[in-house]
Amino acid sequence: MSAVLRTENLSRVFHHRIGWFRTNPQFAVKDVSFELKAGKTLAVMGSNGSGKSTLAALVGGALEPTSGHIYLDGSVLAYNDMRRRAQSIRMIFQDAEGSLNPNLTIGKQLHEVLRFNTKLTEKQCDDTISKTLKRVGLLNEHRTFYPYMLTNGQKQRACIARAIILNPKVLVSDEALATLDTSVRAQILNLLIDLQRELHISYIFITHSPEIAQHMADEVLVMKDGKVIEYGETQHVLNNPQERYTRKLLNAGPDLST
Amino acid sequence: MLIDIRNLSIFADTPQGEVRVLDRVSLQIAEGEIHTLVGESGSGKSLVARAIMGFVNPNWRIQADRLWFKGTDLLNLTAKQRREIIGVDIAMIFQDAARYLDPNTTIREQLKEAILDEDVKATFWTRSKAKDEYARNLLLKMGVKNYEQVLASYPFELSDGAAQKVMIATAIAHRPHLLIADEPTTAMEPLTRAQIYRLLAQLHQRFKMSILVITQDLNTIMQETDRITTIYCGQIMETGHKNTMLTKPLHPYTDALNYTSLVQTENLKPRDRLKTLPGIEPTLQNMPKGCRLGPRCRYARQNCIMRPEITNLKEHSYYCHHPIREFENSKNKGENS
Amino acid sequence: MLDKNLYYEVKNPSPLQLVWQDLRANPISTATLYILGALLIISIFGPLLAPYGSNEQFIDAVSLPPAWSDQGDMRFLLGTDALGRDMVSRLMHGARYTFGLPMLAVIIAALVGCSLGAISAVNVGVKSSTVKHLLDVLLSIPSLLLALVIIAVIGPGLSNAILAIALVFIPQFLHITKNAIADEQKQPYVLASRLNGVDNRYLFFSVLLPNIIKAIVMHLTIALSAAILDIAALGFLGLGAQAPAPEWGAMLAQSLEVAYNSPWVMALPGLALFVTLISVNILGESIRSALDKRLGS
Amino acid sequence: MSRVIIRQLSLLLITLFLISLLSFSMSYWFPGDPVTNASGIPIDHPRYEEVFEKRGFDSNIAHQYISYLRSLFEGDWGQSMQDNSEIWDELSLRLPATLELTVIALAIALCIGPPLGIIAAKYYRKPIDQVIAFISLAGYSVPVFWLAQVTILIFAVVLDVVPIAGQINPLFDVPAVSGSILIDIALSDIDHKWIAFQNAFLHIVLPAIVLATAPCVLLVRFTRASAIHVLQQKFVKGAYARGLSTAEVMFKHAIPNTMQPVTRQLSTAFSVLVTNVLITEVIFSWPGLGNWLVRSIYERDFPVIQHGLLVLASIILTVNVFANILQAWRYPQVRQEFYAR
Amino acid sequence: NRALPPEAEGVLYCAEGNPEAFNPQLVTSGTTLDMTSSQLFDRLIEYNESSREFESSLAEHWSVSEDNLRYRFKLREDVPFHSTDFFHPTRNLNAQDVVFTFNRWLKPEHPYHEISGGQYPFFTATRLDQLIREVSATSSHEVEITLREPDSSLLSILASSFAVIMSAEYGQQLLNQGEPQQFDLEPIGTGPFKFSHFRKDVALNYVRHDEYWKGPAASENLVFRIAPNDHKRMLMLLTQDCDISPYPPARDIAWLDEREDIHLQTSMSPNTAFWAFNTDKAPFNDIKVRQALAHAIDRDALISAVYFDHAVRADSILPNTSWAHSPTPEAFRYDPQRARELLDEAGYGSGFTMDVWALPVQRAYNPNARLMAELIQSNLNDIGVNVNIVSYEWSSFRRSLAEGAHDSVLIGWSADHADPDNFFRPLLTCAAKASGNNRAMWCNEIFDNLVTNAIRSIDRPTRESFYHQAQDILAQEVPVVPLAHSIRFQASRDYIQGLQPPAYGGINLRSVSKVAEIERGEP
Ligand SMILES: Nc1ncnc2c1ncn2[C@@H]1O[C@H](COP(=O)(O)OP(=O)(O)OP(=O)(O)O)[C@@H](O)[C@H]1O
Ligand SMILES: Nc1ncnc2c1ncn2[C@@H]1O[C@H](COP(=O)(O)OP(=O)(O)OP(=O)(O)O)[C@@H](O)[C@H]1O
Ligand SMILES: [Mg+2]
Ligand SMILES: [Mg+2]
Repeated sequence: MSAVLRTENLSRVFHHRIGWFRTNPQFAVKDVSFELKAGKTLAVMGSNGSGKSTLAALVGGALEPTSGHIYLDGSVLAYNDMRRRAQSIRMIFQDAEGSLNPNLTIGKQLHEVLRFNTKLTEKQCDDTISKTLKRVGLLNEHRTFYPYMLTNGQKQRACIARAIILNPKVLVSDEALATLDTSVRAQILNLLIDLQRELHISYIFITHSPEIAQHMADEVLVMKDGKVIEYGETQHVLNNPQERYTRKLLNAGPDLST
Repeated sequence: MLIDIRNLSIFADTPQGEVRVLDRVSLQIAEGEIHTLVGESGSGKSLVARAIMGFVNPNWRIQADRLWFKGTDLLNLTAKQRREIIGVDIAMIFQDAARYLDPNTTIREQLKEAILDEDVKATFWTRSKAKDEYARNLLLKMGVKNYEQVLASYPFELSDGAAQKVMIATAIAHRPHLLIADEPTTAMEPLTRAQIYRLLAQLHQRFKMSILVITQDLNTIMQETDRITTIYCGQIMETGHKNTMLTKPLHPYTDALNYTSLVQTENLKPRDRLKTLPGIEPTLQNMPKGCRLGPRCRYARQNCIMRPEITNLKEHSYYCHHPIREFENSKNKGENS
Repeated sequence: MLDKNLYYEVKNPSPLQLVWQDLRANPISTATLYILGALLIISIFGPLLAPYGSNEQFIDAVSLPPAWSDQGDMRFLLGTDALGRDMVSRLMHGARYTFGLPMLAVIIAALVGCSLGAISAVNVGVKSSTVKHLLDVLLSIPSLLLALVIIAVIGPGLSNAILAIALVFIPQFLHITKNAIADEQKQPYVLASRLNGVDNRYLFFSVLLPNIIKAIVMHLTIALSAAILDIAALGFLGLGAQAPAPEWGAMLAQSLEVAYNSPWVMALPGLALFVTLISVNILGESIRSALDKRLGS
Repeated sequence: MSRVIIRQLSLLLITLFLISLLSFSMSYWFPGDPVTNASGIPIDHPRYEEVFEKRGFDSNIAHQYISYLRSLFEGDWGQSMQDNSEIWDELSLRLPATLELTVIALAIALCIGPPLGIIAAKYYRKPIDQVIAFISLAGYSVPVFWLAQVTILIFAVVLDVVPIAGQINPLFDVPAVSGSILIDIALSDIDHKWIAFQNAFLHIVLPAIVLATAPCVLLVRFTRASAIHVLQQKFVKGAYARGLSTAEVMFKHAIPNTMQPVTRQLSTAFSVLVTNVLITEVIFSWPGLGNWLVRSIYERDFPVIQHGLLVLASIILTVNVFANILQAWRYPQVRQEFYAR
Repeated sequence: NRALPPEAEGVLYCAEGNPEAFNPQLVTSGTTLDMTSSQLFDRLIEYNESSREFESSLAEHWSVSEDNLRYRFKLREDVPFHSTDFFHPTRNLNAQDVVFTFNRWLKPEHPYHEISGGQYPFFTATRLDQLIREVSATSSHEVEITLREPDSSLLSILASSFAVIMSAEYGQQLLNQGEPQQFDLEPIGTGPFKFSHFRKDVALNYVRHDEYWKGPAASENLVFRIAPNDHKRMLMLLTQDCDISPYPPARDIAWLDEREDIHLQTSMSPNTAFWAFNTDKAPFNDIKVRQALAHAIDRDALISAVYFDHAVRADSILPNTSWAHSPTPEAFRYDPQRARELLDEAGYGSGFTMDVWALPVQRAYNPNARLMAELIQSNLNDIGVNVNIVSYEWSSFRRSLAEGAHDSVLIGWSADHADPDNFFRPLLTCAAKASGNNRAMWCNEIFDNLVTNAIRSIDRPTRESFYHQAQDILAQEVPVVPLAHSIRFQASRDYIQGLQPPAYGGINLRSVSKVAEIERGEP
């Protein structure tokens, strides 16, 4: 099976102003290459500021890479090819609340996706929306709800609905689960697992939690200062990490014995 | 008992009328123990802490059989008396420490404010210097090596971890008997998170300080805690020693907390579906009658619309009409719901 | 489906509808709404509603006190001024100058300013922070002073004053809109919409606009209050409306010389101005708190 | 900090440059001859040719601007078209008078506004807060010219406690040296300085209070909003948790933090003050810049308008920048923000 | 709470505007005359209103030659000039000073002739500059004025407030110092008060001239406060910010009169308020239009609304107190019907739009021109004429008027001296048009001849008949519509004593002082 998504030496530089005219270029992501096969999951780990979010934004299309390419199904995906990207790569943000437009109903926000990326009739749109809502565990009524009327979990589901409504190939989630309660998180994880089974979606999971990586990912990519320092099979990376940094990351959790 | 709370209820003013945010909460913390209060967001954990600290919104009504700290009823104290106790015996640290520090005052000044005159033996004119010294020592104890730099900085110049350490330093400046840590590490990086808990554990050992840890996620403090109390929607569900709570919980909610967290679930294969509590938590205005877990509980029956009375076992108590029997408990583990 | 939608629509108010509901639920802000509504009607239809013309003089009824006092005359409810002109009629005609025209000026300024702001924000993107800061600083010059500059150039007079006010507020709205859009564009949901591949039109009208309404509405009330005050101040200084136009500020200025003899001639335009301004300000305040409550600050 | 100051001052320079450009171009916008508009020398005046050349009107526009700046710095501000008095001389007497009134009013506003705002916030939603909030809203809605008249009627005419016009009873033989009456009294060699001070004080009270009203209520509103926000902040709770008393929390933490946005608003309050000083001076016959400017606009005395506005705008901008510097100096967080810019 | 230290005791006089200069020769406004002429200076002779005779002043006595062409004045020898910081006189007044003063406006080669603008409107308007051939010193204290032709108004003019005598020595000192322009800014005279300092828009301070030849003034200090607004002046009088206030607002006269602590003084000072049309401009160059406008306004209504009946209707430009007065009421009768007809005849049946300039200050002859303008506006509206009211600050207002920028103006005239000629030649002759004082821009040879003949004749009946004819021409041509002769008021606090009722141009404040203690019954 060939890769759905492949990145090649993806880099992104930010310029920090330090004077009136001088800037200090900083690589937030440097030469990151990876491959993602259909229906597989890649977890990206790393400490704060290691460039995880930037990588997610690059893949998701929110940022333009300074250099490097993204290949979708083997062909290059241009940064401003919104149409193709929208249909194949979707993002879920950490801040479910903020990523929903407070002034539009959930239904309208889902409709927006369909309107600009498909040629469905109103009726078909309607059906698709109902179906998608049901799939993520929301009711059809929720389409007339405004975001402020939903709980955190429901908002995250609405976000997932928006992400999957176009049957994308890749779903990028930037710490989308970090702020959720455990029980809600479990529900969402179940939902994601189900979706992957049914729709054969590939995931890119940005996460701090080794448990989630362990549970969800086929492969793990560890970043430090924008660079990939470890990349491989989940079991392999988690069970015998090569780098001290990775070990520290993994052990940081509940272990208080030292 | 250091803290003895019996049937604490808090009623909040909302546009829809008065609602009972905390419903007859009872909580006991013994001297020198680390007690963990676990529950999901909005379950009222912070409110319990605030009730002890006396930070409850003045428009809210508090009702309790007792709210004792070392035998004095905190509810009957004047604001001033209460502040004296809080200033000396109880201290609290918060989740996003940097926000609990005044952004426009240096760490040095804020830390020195927390140090009482009694803590340093000095005359009036040497006091400031002595407090300086004391503050430096405190930070050293917290494992802050570049203390001078930290003391001179403002809160927003500190990293999360450093801010939290400063927060803890101010909290333990005068060796309180009780330290309340309200979600001290959520949304913190795992590396820093570990450091903070390690620090708390050290403090406990060194000063025999009692600590009430409030968290959403049991796993984080599993190693150090002595006893665990679970709370759901303002009702206490179960209290017990950590081992019992982890391995043989009697209350369905404690059980659910265990199996939804990925760590504790043994024989869970990657990509397995997780067992979850069905449904979503009710809103404040639409709390179910009786046991608030009722609508989401697998074992719920008719009588769950009555609030269960407390059942006290040895070192263990729970509020449930239909506790999980031990065999069922082990049998269900790892299965999908 | 449509019916069902409609049904739910009724049940689920949008955040902006909620703001409106909050506003209506508050008796004080409702009262100000009615007052301002009445003022608006008077501004538009004042000349039809007023019992007499604004400059109609009753030589037999000079400086009459309001009708309820001993020397009052029922024909002139609020009395007459030193020229025997009916105060009620003058106030009603004056509403157009002191409330209607500033409102028009502000609305025009808002339309122009917001459009320009939107165009510059969407097309040029966020300009360099120095330029933005510079604008900030220049905008800190009070509106009356700027209006004075313009009047100094084009000369005193009501129409010039209105023009000056409108011109002065355009950059403010431009700035507000531009900043609001710049802020808004940092919001994740805007990013989300962009990633949905929506076009610019949709992005602007359906995503950005409803969310910057808050900033604009809030500034509208502030600007309206300032504009009314400025017009009245210009009228008072003799640089705006010229006598005998019944502009309240100009009326006030003229009434000073009779303040000691016929205090009502001075009190009434002042009171009218006060009621108008406080209504606008209270409404602004209520809108602000309702918006803060519903949309967050 | 020095970087903030340098940055702010350079910003000030740029804005002053813009303002001077605006002021310079005004002579072209005004109807009539630009040379006359800038210098006040009418076309048929014998000195016209000389001024024409001095101001670079025989050369290109850039040269004209430079000549304009040079005249500004040389103190050659032209003369009033109305009475041919030197603008610079007149201004140097009038500006101090205006500043005197402004500073006193600002001081009053600062002494009353923020404390009231903080009290209101402390008793948020209690009756005392509602009273303060209403008064401040009402005060915000009273046009200053009306307020001035009403207070004159009450305090001067009916109660007869204060005079109504000017800086001092002119029978005191105080020569106008600086223009600011209090300074002038101090500088003068009259025998009864103390009585003169009292007299000057009586003259300035009413205009200063009237003038202070608008910025004062503005500050009440700003402070109240800011204090309500601050008192809800977590660090206040944090300070209580450290065992501080209410007074300590208020004075050490809540109030300083409340004042942070308020210092930034100081410049807003000041510009309101400047707006109102125009009107107040007219009503109280205060021999200041505002009075002069308003009359000049009325009489289309362009050189005066041009330079008067230049001075007022420059003062506002300078105060603005100094408020920023003050804020950056006191508040590290703000400093940080300024660095980031 | 308003106690003053003893050295600051003095009299506060609220003036209506800034003085244009400290030299009455240069000005026309009554405000400036009030503030300068009688306080700082003296004239050769004075006019006594009660006896209607000329009296000696600086000139002890005078004589006229047979041919009425040479006037000889013998000066006093004991008249000292002011001694101030900026000038210390070394000698008393002598004939050189008189020659110096007269030659300033008479001789273009005089070193001071061009200083301060070189305009001497009063002397130009009265044609004195044409009339006088020469002024010469015949001895150290005797001057002779030689006329080109006889003129019956010369003594009146010399007695007027404009004909003050200044110091030749001071003039020379300033010339030596190279700053002659100071002459009109820091004045030196022989009058009862000395210039101390002046701040524009604030106050003009005088101190007593202790060596004044008539004996020192009653008050040590005299301060003119500048308060252009009449309402403000009235309030200042109430709050004791003023002790004396000229021209209290007519609408307030009634109740001011009732107040115990305010004294009102009145005089029928000869003045006329009139409405002048700019006859240089269309359509006002058409007699019919002017007549129409004259018939369109209801002057009785104006008088009651603006003057609160403290005035009489004017039926001639010449006040009714003058011996040459000849009323022509028919010409200015209120008759809108007739007005419309006349407009129709003139071809303006559909109306037109015009400016009415309203003088921005209160004058004796018109306390509120704006208000009057508004009333006229509504009157004219009835005959289809639209009116814009124009008004700005006094000095620029006058400047523009002199340039003839107006359509019509509401203004007036207060007599400078006792002769009826003062209402004709300065106001309506071609010469006055040239000097910028003819608000109607009207120039009529027959009229000019009549007034010239009148001034050349010495006997009263002849003059009277010339003046009657002149008034008939005015009634026919209507360059101006006379509106009212007002009663002049002057208000003062009750503790002020020695104040004379207001008189012909220029008030004398020499004998005014404050009473230390004032007995006042409980109100
Ligand atoms: N918009 C931006 N402008 C400038 N620098 C940026 C920007 N976004 C990110 N950076 C920088 O890029 C680096 C990587 O940031 P990124 O947010 O990708 O880290 P992260 O791994 O997601 O961290 P966290 O775990 O805190 O979310 C950081 O040093 C950050 O300062
Ligand atoms: N200021 C407030 N106004 C209204 N309701 C409040 C307020 N503060 C807390 N509550 C309600 O009280 C309940 C308990 O809140 P509390 O903060 O104790 O929860 P928590 O368990 O600490 O949650 P979290 O994990 O999110 O901190 C919540 O349901 C919340 O909605
Ligand atoms: Mg990130
Ligand atoms: Mg909490």
